[in-house]
Amino acid sequence: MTGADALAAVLALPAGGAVLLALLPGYRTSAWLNVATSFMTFAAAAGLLVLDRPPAGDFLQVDDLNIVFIVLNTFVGFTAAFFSASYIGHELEIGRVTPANLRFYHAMYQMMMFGMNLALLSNNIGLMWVAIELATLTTVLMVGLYRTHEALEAAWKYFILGSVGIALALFGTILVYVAAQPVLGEGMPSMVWSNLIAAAPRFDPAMLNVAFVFLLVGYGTKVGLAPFHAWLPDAHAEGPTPISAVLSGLLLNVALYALLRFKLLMAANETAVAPGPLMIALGLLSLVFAALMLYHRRDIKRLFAYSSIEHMGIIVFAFGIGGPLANFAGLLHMVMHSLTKSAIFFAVGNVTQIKGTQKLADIRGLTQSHPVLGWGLVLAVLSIAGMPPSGVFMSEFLVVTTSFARMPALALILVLGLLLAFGALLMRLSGIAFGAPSDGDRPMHGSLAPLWLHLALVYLIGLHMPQAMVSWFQTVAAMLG
Amino acid sequence: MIAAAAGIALCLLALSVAATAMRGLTAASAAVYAASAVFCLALALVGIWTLATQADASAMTVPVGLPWLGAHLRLDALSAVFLVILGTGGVSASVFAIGYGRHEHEPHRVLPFFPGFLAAMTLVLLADDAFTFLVSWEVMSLLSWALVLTHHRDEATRTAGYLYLVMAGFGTMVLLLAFGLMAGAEGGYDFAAIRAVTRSPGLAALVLALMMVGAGSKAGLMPLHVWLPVAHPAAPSHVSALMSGVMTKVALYGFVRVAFDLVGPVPWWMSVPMIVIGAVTAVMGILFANVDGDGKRVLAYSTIENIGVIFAAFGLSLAFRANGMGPLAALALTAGLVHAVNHMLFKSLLFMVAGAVLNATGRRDLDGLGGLIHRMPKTAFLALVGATAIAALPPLNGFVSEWLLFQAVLQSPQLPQPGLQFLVPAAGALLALAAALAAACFVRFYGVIFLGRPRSDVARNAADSDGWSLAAMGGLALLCVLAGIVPGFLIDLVAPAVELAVGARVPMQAGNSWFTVVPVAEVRSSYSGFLVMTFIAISGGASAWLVHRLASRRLRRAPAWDCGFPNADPVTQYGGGSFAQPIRRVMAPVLAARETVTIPPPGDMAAARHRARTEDLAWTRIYLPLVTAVGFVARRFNALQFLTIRRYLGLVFGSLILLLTGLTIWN
Amino acid sequence: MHGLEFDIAHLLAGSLVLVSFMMIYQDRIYALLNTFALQAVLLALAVAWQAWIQEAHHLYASAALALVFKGVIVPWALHRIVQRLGIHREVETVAGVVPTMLAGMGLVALSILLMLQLTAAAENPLAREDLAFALSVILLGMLMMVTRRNAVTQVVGFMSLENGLILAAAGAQGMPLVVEISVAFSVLIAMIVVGVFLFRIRERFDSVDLESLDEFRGERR
Amino acid sequence: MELTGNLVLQAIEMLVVLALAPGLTGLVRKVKARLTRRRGASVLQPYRDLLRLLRKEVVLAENASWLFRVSPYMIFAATWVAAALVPTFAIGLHFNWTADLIALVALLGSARFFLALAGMDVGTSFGGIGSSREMMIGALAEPAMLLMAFTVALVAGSTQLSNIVAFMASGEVGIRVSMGMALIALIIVAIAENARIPVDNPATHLELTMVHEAMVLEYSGRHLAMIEMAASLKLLLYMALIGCVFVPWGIAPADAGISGLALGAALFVIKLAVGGTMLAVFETSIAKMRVFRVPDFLGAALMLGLLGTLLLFVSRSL
Repeated sequence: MTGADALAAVLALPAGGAVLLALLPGYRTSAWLNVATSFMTFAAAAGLLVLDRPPAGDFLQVDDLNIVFIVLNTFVGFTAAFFSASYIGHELEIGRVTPANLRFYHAMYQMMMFGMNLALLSNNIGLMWVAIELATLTTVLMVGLYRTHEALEAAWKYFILGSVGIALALFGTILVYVAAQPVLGEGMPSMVWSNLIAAAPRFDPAMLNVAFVFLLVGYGTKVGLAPFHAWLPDAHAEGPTPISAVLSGLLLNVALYALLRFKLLMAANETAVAPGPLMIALGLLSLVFAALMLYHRRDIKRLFAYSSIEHMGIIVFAFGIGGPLANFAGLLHMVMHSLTKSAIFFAVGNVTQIKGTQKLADIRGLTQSHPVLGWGLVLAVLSIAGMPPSGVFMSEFLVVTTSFARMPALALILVLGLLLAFGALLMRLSGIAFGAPSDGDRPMHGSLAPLWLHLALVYLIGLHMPQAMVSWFQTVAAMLG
Repeated sequence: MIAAAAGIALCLLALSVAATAMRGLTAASAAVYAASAVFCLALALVGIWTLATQADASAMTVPVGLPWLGAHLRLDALSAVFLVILGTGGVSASVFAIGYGRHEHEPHRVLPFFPGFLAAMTLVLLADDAFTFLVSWEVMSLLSWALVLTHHRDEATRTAGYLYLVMAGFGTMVLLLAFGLMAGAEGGYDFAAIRAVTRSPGLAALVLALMMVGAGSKAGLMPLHVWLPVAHPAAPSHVSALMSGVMTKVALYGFVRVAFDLVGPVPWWMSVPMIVIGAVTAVMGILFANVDGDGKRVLAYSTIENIGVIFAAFGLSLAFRANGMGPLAALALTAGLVHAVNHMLFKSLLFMVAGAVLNATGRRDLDGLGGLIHRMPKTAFLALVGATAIAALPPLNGFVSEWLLFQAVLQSPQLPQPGLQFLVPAAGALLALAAALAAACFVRFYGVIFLGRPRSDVARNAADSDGWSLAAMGGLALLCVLAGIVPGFLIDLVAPAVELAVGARVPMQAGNSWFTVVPVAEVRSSYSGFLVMTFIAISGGASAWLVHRLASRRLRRAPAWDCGFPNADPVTQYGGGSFAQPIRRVMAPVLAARETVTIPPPGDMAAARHRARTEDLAWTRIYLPLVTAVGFVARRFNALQFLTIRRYLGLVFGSLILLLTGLTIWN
Repeated sequence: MHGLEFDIAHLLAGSLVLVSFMMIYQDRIYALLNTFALQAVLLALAVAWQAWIQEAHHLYASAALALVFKGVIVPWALHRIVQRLGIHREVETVAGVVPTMLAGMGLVALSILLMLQLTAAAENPLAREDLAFALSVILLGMLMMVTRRNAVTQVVGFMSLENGLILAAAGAQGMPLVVEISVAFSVLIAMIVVGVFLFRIRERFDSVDLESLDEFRGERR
Repeated sequence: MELTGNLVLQAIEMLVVLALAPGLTGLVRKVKARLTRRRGASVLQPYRDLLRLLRKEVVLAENASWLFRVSPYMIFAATWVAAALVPTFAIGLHFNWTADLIALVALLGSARFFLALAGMDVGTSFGGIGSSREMMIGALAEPAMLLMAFTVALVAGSTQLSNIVAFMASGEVGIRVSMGMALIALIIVAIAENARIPVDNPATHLELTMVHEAMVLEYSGRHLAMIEMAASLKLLLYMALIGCVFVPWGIAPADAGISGLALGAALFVIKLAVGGTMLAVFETSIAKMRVFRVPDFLGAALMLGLLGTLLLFVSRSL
């Protein structure tokens, strides 16, 4: 097996899986087929790590930057599928979904994975745009899966805002092409990443500036940066929980990846406006805003959705600051956030099934009634709140210390936001996890293995990062400038 | 030696894991605590050995933590002093818990965290780079938070835990800033690298100010103390003992490490806020202790007082050091460090006493107790030792460190800055006030709990503590006495750390006759706890013997006299609230004390009511407004969750236009 | 490039902006739909003209798509929806027509200013002018979305925005994937239209006004 | 040999203060009585009282604990050791360096601590009143006393009483404002600490105004004798302290012979007599104040003490 095969497999497996799942009746088989497909995709992606990388083509490429994303993406895709397989049956039993819905759900799951993998592997700004649109549209359909008022409304909101975001991102993409076209000539070469990056210094900076604004707003909507975030909390709260995990853990990253790519492009052109300050401003705004929004949440999934906005803010801030340490921290934070936040949603899925509600006020004393789940949730929330020895702490440590030495005022805002978020999350946590448990629990169906697997990774990386991962991150951090 | 210390920390961590696995085993509790005790003993011995042999600092690097840095660990004299504090406090708390822990309803909420908490504190002391330090620091907070939440069904405990963790998070953030400032943008997180950088005085002062906030919030400096009196008491008592006796010291260690070792020369004026905050903290802390009605909270407030005292000593030391007066700086620092050791001894003892009382009666409120000296005579005796020690009365140990501190204060005329010359005696007056108030506080604490008549049935039927608990308390009481009568050993023990921090030390005390302490020169001052003890024992014993021998030894029991109208109802005794009345009245402005008397109209047979309330001004004037402000802003922002899609689109559109306009102008 | 070719392209792009203004001016839904159809036809012409002058034959497909789908099918479908659902025939505005028009002027000024600053593109004035007009159409479409309450109007606004995108894409010399993009957008629009319709059918909302669709917003239950 | 001599001297001094203390109390009472045109009891009456009390049986409240029985001896011992530390008629005693001025203040604090505890032991309302007020007064008096000690120590460069006295006696000091303030502070503290009018009335048994007497209400027999003795010792201690620091003349220096010691002793007795008389005059000429006025009174002492310390720097830096 060569790298090219692995690359093809990463894309073909989910695509094929989607078709197969759309045809297969019976949710049990499809659930496990979904897991199997996701696992094989992950295996193929992991193969990309060790195998020789195929050369970059007009459409696809594998480089240091996107391999971080693709491995993470397929891994969380796999664990989420695993969780989903143990979880979704109960949703059928209590009548929230129909078998037909489930068939659709599994097919869409692979479709979404295909979209995201394609977006990450694409070497072409046009293809990337198409792939992200595909991923967005499929998740819209997943969010509306339960067909309740709330779910449909959330899906609609997501759809409308997402569509506008897509449109703006497309305009930005067109502008990048227009900027590249005089240099690289007409046609496909002007849309290929590897060409663009190489030729970026000769592009018209003014054109790039305008393009970046549109891309920032367009893909920023997808990342969930405030004030473009409105779709995010509702989409997370009303969709099936495995999808919330995937949304927070993966889709946001994919959009972030797109943003990073364009940031690279901007940074390569010296006369263009520096993307850093814009990203810092949006990052801080998202962080502080989301932190404040955490306080009045009554719905557990919406709570953690806002926390995702907050963390996206931190990551964007870190990349905006730039420099080897901050970029390293941004990458690390992104990986840690994906793992932790999806772990949280795995736990939350179980919690909502046990308690039969998503209302925070009705969830109490989890460490008492369900110690393994409860303490898992406690660990996950502490990790997302930036407590050591999780990897999140390491990245926050790096971001805060380096930024304070360089931009004290900004670091103070950062710290303020972090503290606000910390206070809100912990307030909720002490209500959910401690106290006398509420009565009338239903049995737990969802698997806890993905939760603890993610937690183990997060804490292990916090304690000791494998050397391979370090050098890999350092390369990418250097690449990001 | 560092390998030994790190190894012990690792063992403690492993013990935590093992404790998690032992859930449900009946013997788990005793086994875990016994093992903790052994490990802590080893830690204390490592510390003592390092100090006694004046061994060179030893260091090691473990490949965990920041990947390109690793976890640097180092054991030097300064760490060793605090290691001794940690070890001693840990041994006693663990031994106490062997007995005390039997009464825990949910041991699985304590056992997995207890050894880990000790390990985290050890690692804070051993850390030699910013990352390891902060990770250990935060893990320490985290595990103690879990321990605070042991009795989580209680709403008040949950609130306490929340407040605690938020304040801990705040402190860590500020520490992050401080270390960020020291490490610089390039990220020289290694302590050696931090030490090597020369900083401008302003920068050093800023670092120190941040450290004061960061470490001070953990130690309980005003006005960052608000969590302490709620969190420390909420934990099981042996944990309270560790938190108050040891964890606050670990926080102070963080400060000392930075202020005296890492940050380099500090301008003299930074000592001003330290001394002021320390002295004010001392007075305010003990004032609150004097009026609070909950036994464990009284102890927690008293911790705040003692931290203030220690901190003021550190400030004084810094002032001397900034003026190049090494020996005097050494005196002040010695006073601070010795007081830290002493405070660990008696505060742990008293928290254990409170725990024993809690176990025996199930109550913490002063007004539900009383007369326990009859039911728990052994505990009562040990408690008396603790109370006398903490009240800074000779010949016990609390006095020694206060005395040393006053000696340092008396050297203030040598300071060249007039500001300090004025400030230090004034601060000395505040510290004296705090010491005197501490005596009042512990008369109240001891008198209401142990003396008089029982105020409730549980107090009437209490039984004395078990052997393990008594052994732990007895050991601490013995150490209190020993440290009081032969303080020279303690002073010599901390001397290497002092030398490391300020480059000078107080004279060697070991050779002095009659165990006398001579901090500067004999002509200036000296004190021999041993002789005072001997004299008191001889004169008291001799007079008692003579009186019994030569005069009368007859004794008759009779009802209490009470000026002729004794009341059988124990409620008529002075309780916690009434005992506090004089001080509450006198200090009404700072305590925001209010008394309301409701007298029913004539003819109404209802009882008149008297209510006295005090409030923490830091809480009502700083924290509550802050909480309100955050709540207000959050509520305002919360409206953004409920907009229509059109408005959300409007937001996107508006931002886009804003960015484009900005770009047009920029171009 | 010949002067005439340029002028015609310029004229067509400019008339798209003009039609955008006309759309903002409309206060009747049917008239709005008709105006939108007009814009779609103009877009088709513009794209076809670009196909001709760039000799990019795949653009004819985009032009045809615009003509058939957006010029005929969607306006017709929206007509039906308005009829079937008994939606108010009037356009409900947030800020009134005149202020919206003024804001629109500002937006056009902004986009022209922005695009005129593009120095290096001066060798290709068509691209520059084209982009300025396209950006104006996009911004005006968005303006319409945020200043009109009615769902149908908003859909129209979105489609107008998308017209601007297609215009820009077609104007970019030799840009690949334009057809694919226009197809993708058509799918998107179809979904939106169907969504509007579906919500009505399934959930019996009293109107397709987005404000009432927001009844279940967030946590307000 | 020298050690033995020193020990003997030390023992003699301790016995002397013990012997003189009740006499001082008797003197004050006598003078007060005369001033109010009563004949009053003999100066020796306190000795008789003590002997009588010592011989009587102890009537112990039913729920009194061991602490109640031990406290009198603790209080007595602590006060006696403290009194012994004050140079009365000689300095340079062997054990003078055992404790300094600060320790002396703290030793008195120990005595007060145990007295207050004893007051709470029986569990009566009066005991509590006395203890709580005593601790409040002590809480203010002690810092004032320490500040006084600071002033003196700063002037003399030592907290060691022997050294202070030697320095004061040498006449290098001259007259200083600071010392005057310290003196006033010390007198105020002494009045408060010894439960004299206007802070407390040693003769009253009017329940609500008493402080010291309320604490010892339950004591009888030998226990009461020890406490009375301690009270007398404390009064003597303060007199001696004022005497040795502010009127140090005549105190036998370290190397004095027998004659010097005798002179010192004689002068000491005279100082006590003068002091006792002045106290009595002061007490008769003033009314007792309300309990909650006491803090103001002591606050004045605290301020004076602080001012004394600060003025020291001013005069020094000028």
